[in-house]
Amino acid sequence: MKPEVLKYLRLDGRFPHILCPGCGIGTIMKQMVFAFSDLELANENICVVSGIGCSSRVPGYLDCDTFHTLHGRAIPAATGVKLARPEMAVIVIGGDGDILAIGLSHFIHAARRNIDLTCIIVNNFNYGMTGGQVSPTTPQGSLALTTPYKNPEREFDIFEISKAAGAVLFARSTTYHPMHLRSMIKKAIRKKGFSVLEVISQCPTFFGRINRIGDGVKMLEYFKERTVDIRTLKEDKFPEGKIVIGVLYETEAKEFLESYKEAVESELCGLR
Amino acid sequence: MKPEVLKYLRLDGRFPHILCPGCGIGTIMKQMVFAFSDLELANENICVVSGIGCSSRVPGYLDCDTFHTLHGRAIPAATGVKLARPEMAVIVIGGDGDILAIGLSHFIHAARRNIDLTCIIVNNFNYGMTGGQVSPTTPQGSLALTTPYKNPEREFDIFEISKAAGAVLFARSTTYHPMHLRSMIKKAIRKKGFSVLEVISQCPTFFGRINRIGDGVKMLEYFKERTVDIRTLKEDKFPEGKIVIGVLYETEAKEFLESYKEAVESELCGLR
Amino acid sequence: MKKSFPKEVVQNTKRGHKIFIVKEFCKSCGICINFCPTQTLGFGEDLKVTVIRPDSCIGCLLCELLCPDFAISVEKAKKV
Amino acid sequence: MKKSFPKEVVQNTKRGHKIFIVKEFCKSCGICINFCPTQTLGFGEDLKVTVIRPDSCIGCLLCELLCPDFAISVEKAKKV
Amino acid sequence: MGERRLLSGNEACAIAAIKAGVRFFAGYPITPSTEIAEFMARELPKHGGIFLQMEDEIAAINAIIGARAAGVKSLTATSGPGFSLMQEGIGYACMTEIPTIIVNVQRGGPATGLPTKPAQGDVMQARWGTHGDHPTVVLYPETVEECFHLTVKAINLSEYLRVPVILLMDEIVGHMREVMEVPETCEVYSPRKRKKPREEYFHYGDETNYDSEFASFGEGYRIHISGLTHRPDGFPTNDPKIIAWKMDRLKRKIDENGDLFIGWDYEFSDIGSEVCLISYGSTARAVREAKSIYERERGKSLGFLRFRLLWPFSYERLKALLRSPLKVVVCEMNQGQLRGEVERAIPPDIPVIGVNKVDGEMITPEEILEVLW
Amino acid sequence: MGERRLLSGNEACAIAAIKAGVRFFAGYPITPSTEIAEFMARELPKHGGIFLQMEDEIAAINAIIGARAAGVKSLTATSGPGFSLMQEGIGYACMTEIPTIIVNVQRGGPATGLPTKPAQGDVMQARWGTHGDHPTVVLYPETVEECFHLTVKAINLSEYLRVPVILLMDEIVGHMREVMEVPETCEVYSPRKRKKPREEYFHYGDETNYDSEFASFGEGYRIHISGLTHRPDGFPTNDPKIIAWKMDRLKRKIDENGDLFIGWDYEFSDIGSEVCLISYGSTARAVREAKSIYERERGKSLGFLRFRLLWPFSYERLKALLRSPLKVVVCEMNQGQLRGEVERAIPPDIPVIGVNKVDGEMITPEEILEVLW
Amino acid sequence: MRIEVRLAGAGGQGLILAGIILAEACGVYEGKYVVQTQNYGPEARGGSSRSDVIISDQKIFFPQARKVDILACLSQEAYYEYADSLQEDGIILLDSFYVRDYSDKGVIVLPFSQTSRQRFGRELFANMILLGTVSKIIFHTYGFCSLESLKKVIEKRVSAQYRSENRQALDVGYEMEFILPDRETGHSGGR
Amino acid sequence: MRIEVRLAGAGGQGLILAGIILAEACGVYEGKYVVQTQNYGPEARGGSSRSDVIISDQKIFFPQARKVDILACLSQEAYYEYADSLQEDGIILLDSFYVRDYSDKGVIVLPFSQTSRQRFGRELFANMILLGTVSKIIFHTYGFCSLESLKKVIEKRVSAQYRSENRQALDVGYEMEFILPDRETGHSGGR
Ligand SMILES: Cc1ncc(C[n+]2csc(CCOP(=O)(O)OP(=O)(O)O)c2C)c(N)n1
Ligand SMILES: Cc1ncc(C[n+]2csc(CCOP(=O)(O)OP(=O)(O)O)c2C)c(N)n1
Ligand code: SF4
Ligand code: SF4
Ligand code: SF4
Ligand code: SF4
Ligand code: SF4
Ligand code: SF4
Ligand SMILES: [Mg+2]
Ligand SMILES: [Mg+2]
Repeated sequence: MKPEVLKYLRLDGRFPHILCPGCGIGTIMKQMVFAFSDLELANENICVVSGIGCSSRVPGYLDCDTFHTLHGRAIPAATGVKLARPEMAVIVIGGDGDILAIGLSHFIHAARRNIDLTCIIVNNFNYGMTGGQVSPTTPQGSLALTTPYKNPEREFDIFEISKAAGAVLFARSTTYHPMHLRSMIKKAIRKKGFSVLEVISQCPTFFGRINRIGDGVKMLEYFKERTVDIRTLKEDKFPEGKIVIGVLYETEAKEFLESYKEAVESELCGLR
Repeated sequence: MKPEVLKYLRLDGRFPHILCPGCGIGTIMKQMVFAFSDLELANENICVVSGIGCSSRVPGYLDCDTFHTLHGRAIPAATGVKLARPEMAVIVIGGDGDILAIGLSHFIHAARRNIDLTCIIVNNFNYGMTGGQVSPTTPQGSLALTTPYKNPEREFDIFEISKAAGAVLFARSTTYHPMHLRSMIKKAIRKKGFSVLEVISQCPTFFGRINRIGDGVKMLEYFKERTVDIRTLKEDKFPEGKIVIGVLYETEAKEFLESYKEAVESELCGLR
Repeated sequence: MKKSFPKEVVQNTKRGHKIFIVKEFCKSCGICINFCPTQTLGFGEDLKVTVIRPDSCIGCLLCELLCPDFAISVEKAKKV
Repeated sequence: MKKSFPKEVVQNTKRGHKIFIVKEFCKSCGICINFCPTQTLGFGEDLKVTVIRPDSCIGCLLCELLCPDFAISVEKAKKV
Repeated sequence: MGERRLLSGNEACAIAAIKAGVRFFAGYPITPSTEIAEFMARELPKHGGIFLQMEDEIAAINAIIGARAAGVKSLTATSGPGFSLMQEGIGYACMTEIPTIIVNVQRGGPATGLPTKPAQGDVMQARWGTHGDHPTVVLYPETVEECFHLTVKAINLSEYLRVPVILLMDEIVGHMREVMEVPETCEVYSPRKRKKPREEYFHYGDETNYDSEFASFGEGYRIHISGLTHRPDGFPTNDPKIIAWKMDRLKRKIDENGDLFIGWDYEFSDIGSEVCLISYGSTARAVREAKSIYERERGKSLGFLRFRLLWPFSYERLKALLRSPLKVVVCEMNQGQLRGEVERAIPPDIPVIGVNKVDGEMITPEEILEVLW
Repeated sequence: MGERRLLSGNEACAIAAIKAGVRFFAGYPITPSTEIAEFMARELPKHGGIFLQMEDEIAAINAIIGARAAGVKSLTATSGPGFSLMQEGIGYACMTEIPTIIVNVQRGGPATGLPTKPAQGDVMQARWGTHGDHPTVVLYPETVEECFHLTVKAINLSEYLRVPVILLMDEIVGHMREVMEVPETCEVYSPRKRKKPREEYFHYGDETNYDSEFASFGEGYRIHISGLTHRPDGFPTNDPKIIAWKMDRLKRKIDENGDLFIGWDYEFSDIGSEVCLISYGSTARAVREAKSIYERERGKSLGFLRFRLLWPFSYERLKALLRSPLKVVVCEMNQGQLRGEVERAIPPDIPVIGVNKVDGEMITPEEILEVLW
Repeated sequence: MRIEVRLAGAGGQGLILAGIILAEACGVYEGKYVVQTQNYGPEARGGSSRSDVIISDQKIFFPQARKVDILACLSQEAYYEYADSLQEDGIILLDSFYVRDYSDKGVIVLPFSQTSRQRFGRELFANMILLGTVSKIIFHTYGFCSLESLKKVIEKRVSAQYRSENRQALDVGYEMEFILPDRETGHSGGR
Repeated sequence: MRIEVRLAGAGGQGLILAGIILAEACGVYEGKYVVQTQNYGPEARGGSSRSDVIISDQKIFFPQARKVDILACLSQEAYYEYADSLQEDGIILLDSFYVRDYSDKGVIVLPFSQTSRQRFGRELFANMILLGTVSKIIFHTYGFCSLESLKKVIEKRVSAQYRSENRQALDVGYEMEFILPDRETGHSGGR
């Protein structure tokens, strides 16, 4: 691999990473470093923040400032980092459990405040780290270790939630579409304000096995079959049962720090 | 007042209630008991659950089972109650801070699960109980004790969030529209599944005073001027800067317990 | 629990509507007074609500509906 | 921090594309093998990935892009 | 006669809970407790119960509080990070006197720490983790069989005293598998006296004993439950006398019911020996091994004392039991948490030393013997 | 010379924080601490700092941890319920050695309890509230002026030891207003040694002392901070030796830096008297009043000892100081939390009694005198 | 010299602010030791509230008033709750409108709220009128706590928009006429 | 009689299940005291994992193996990590495919994973093949731990779909031929 890319990896004996054979998280990690390289980000200027989970192990392999916080708390921690160091690109990566279950409130409020973060949600449809329990994105009717009678709960539409919360960009990609994934990561990082990227990823060890989809290869094929690129969609509505990839939503809104500074300045100047 | 209504109040010396002069929460409480009466609910069959805040003081005045839980935790506590006593009408009432700040994640997940609760959010645009701090619904640019330079954060659209989360009904009313409010409360209680009612309410002591809107009277006039009934709307889009009241959204979805029982039964029968 | 609603001051109005006021509950917020379409209500000496124009009440119930404190209610005259 | 990427096994292919494999990183998931459009790759004796048909590689990079373990990469032949 | 089964401590705990009447479980997965949730997810529906994986541990503790307030016995299970998050809710259960069971299968801490490694670092937190003065009952099993029996005990104590009861376990106890005979049924506490009629009922009214049934939501009592400091009828108060009454009531639950704990709070043997080894949980198994090696090799006996009940701590009884000349060795997988309490309990002329280990491994018999040679 | 101002304890704390370099506050309103947040919301922007009201206390503690990890001194303020919610985050700060300041202006507990009433019920929680063994530093002021000075001290200790420091206050201390001279500037700790270059830098490398600057995000050190038990370079490990090293490191921070606390950890007078009254926080003011009444009326002196530092508790020094014949009276607005530690510290022949009150009112001088007559 | 002043009434009557102004005037501008404390009901408001100010030449230990020298009550409940806290020869100031039921030992009844309504159209300034009266009593009895000091504090503490009305209210209070109760018979009256 | 068995390898090789089956067979069906424990890496997976089973006639105190009698390693890392835990005259079973580097004292090298691949098309059953072999050793040395007991457990623990393959794998393992190492020279070999 090219040094321009390798320079973003911690190569002092941390690899091979701890993720399972065929797990999609490694693919996401790889496209993150390619995106860093394409964007020519200085290592010193990146801070990658995560909570707890398999997906949250990514920062440990990246050669920049990295912050492995508590389960669910990556976003408030990243908010602190961003406000302390506005010049850094602060990127949050975490699982569907980490960000959408225990961390959901933080996710939504950071979006509402429009904190200038890039939030990558690794959606593998279950809790990988703890062994395949149900998550907010486990499709209704799927199996998980804590839904042995099939999940009776409806799964989240991360897109709808993100949009309603006030994210300025929502994009989706999958681990089967690495080049697309890379371009979505770049888009999300470049976007000022709270941007969300959902990456559909395979957890062959649990979700794939428990639901008899199969190993990494089978799961990628499964993604491949179900994916539709938004640019090829004719209608306004998203087709049922498909994974629509691309930028599903984008808007402009003032980022928090800017709003904060403006508010303070306009009042404080008035006082003086 | 009529005994059919009074029977839902705890009249053993708890009144006058502790709410401030002109506060809208009392009006909501009153319409709740009228709604109970109209629906002919048995006192024994109602459980009203709240968190902490001025709005969360309502249960203490109602003559039924009442549950004043922790700040933000009314919804999980109510979930426990509902699953233990499915035959009871379980009604959550709480403030914008209680339900949408500290309790947001519970709110959204209960909606996603479609727990059969009625959730009344008293939106007074600030934290009343603690003295007028900013809340997730404080309009951007408004004053609060913790946003002395005007709120730089965008406020929530509770409707969008509720809908994205999976609520089966979203309605809005105001304390200026008591009869409308009553009918919305009834609608929300009758609806099977997770239904949300946002009630715009005045906090003259803090939000009204800090933002120089004025006392209870002035605030009600303010609501009156800005309200539009959804039934009178011609277009699809909601007008900017208006309070749109009525049922903004309704859909059908299987309530949690039903889905749970179905899932379990279909699998367990298969096993036997 | 023993139920007892505090003593209400009853005021009959010209059109036969009865207005009940619970002084101990009234917090003098002025809402009923302000939104009564007929200016029937006002503050008394004690700064609590009172009926000042018994002639005009039309029994619209607005005062009862808007009072946040369960301090005023109206019994409409029976139609004969 | 000393940077060092583990030794890579280099395999030249007929069309001039170079395939680099880091055996220690390969977890034998089979993804590269399965999605290689030209069946260039396969498992070796050690159950790790290896080039089995050096003739066919078209340098499409798919294997590199899809490998979750940084175990395979491809240097495309320079166009002359 | 029950069935002989190979079970892990986590499984035994879950089975016991169902046998003791638990019909609601709300939880959030966390190593090394997750098997309890997974077991409940499978088994509860077969008994008409409900399993719910919540969005976090805070939701879990509040949901079980809600379910029990509405009359259904409930339990949750977690580990350190989740236990920390549950503290506010545990305090709420204390204040409102709602019986609840919290199983904490400890891992190495603080923070995320060592998710898969054994530790006993939450002993003091289990006593003092929530804000404000509050009663605490904490049990700690050593074997798989005891996981079963102490779970039943925890549930019964919780119902009788109307307090949350914490079952502390450690990764070893939770994951270790042993064969046990699972009893068909177990003794389940049910209150002796019936509730008063609604007119005479006070939710916190029973002053002199705790064997009276209290009302739950849905029974027509129209009760009010609040986390604000309250009067006997449940409604909030600022009256210093009533506040003092309430706080005292919470304290007396434990102080006045000491005999509930006697007889099983700890076990001991050979206490007249020169040295007494004190321990609890899986560490006691290393101590037993050390004792048997020592006695075999040295031909002298070694005192052994193991706690099943950590809180309320048996200060008085320990003081009466341990008399000089004696040397006490407290073995625990933390930096000396229970040793502090032992020191407080016994006369200062009895030297107390600790065998402490916090490296993610069990204390071995050899490490204990080392301080004895 | 500073300006004389009438300030509440909460305000004095906030002013001190800004003077000591705090530039980030994330919090969540809660009585009786809210004035700190409100003050920060107004004042921080004037000093280029940022105030953020978060969605809850969990977000607040994690945000200040994040900001400090990125180099900006940070503080949050809360009360019991919020303090309980912050426990997991506090443990994270302990584990990752990120300096943070948590102000807990206590209210009556447990649960929602008595939001507007004074209490001192979180003393033990401040020590043991999070899971796992962990270091703790807890300060407790008595006057408005001391709210200022102990806030500065808390920040400096936190920076030096790389630990979260808890400033306990109570409703009285927080809301009471007194006149104090606000110094223009205050002594702010800044590390003596410069950081090593990146190649040689270990984030948890400095073994023998704590006066070396550590790196923050954004300084080019590419550090890794994790709540998993880690190696000196910050990366997780399961190696028992390294785990033991890390846990020991956390413990030694406190054990080996005892002299940091000497001289101000407590104050005392007339310690040779028959009786010694021990107290802290606002209760000490009642004790002082009682002492002056007693001495006036009885013509004999009364010993007085007041803690500014609750944790680490000065067991050894207290033991050396308090010698029989003596009677000790510990006055506190809880059910006897610090009394337990005092008893543990001093010889058992010194009788210790408690004046305890948990009814939402301050202990009065008369109530103290009552036990002395 | 040690004076304990207790200002009591309903939440929202501004008595906490009045206590603060009194404390700051005496503490910052007249060099006394002062401690101000308050007590209020559930969370931030409601119920009866009190604001205590202790003023002394010496360091003040116990911060709450225990033997009140001057007790002012702007509500009936406050009177019921705090009348007992007055020391033997203390002075009680009562609002003529809100406090109707009292035993008249040492009582000065003055129309604080009514005057505010009359002079300023609303009750908002009753607290400052009261404070003017309190300052007069202190000044006359102990020789400190001048109107000037109070006004200096108003300059700092009150937002510009209300300053002049607050100053006026202080003056109005200061000018209210009444007779200090005869410490023997304990009776007095204001008008 | 007390036997300590340690099954070690990589996460995902099914050794925990193998340990459980061994423990249940001996504990429930052959009346022994048993304790089974395990040790794994970060959270639920990854790294090397081990499953210890102690089988005894007497109550077992310390639950982890300390002087392993039978050590089976299905990965090189596991061998490196646990080889030392073997007691003097203990037996080591190694997978011929995954473990290449070992010192050959007391070592039996057998093709567990390769046989699984050959016989069943995947490695999934290597754990049961190994268990068959372990049971044979125990049976021959101590006279208990029959294949029947193991198969009874499989009936209970393994989902219907995999039962027959698991049973077959046990048989295959049981039938593998090897020579128990000569306790003096310590050398042996399998094929
Ligand atoms: C407070 C707390 N609760 C629970 C856990 C246990 N835990 C660790 S990771 C995880 C969920 C992982 O799922 P997800 O976020 O989807 O990440 P994945 O492993 O699937 O990538 C849980 C529940 C924890 N570490 N902390
Ligand atoms: C854990 C916790 N944090 C903070 C508080 C303090 N608190 C009480 S009520 C409240 C917010 C009230 O606002 P809202 O929910 O909007 O209700 P309102 O009073 O406006 O009706 C807060 C922050 C608390 N009681 N518990
Ligand atoms: S458990 Fe699932 S998500 Fe986690 S590393 Fe393995 S395959 Fe990936
Ligand atoms: S503070 Fe506001 S919300 Fe609370 S009772 Fe008063 S007016 Fe109502
Ligand atoms: S019923 Fe209508 S008209 Fe009569 S007093 Fe009330 S508001 Fe006025
Ligand atoms: S609305 Fe109610 S409380 Fe307000 S003035 Fe009228 S009667 Fe009184
Ligand atoms: S570059 Fe393309 S063709 Fe060549 S080996 Fe990789 S996937 Fe196959
Ligand atoms: S995709 Fe990577 S890890 Fe998987 S087999 Fe190919 S080289 Fe090995
Ligand atoms: Mg996941
Ligand atoms: Mg509100």
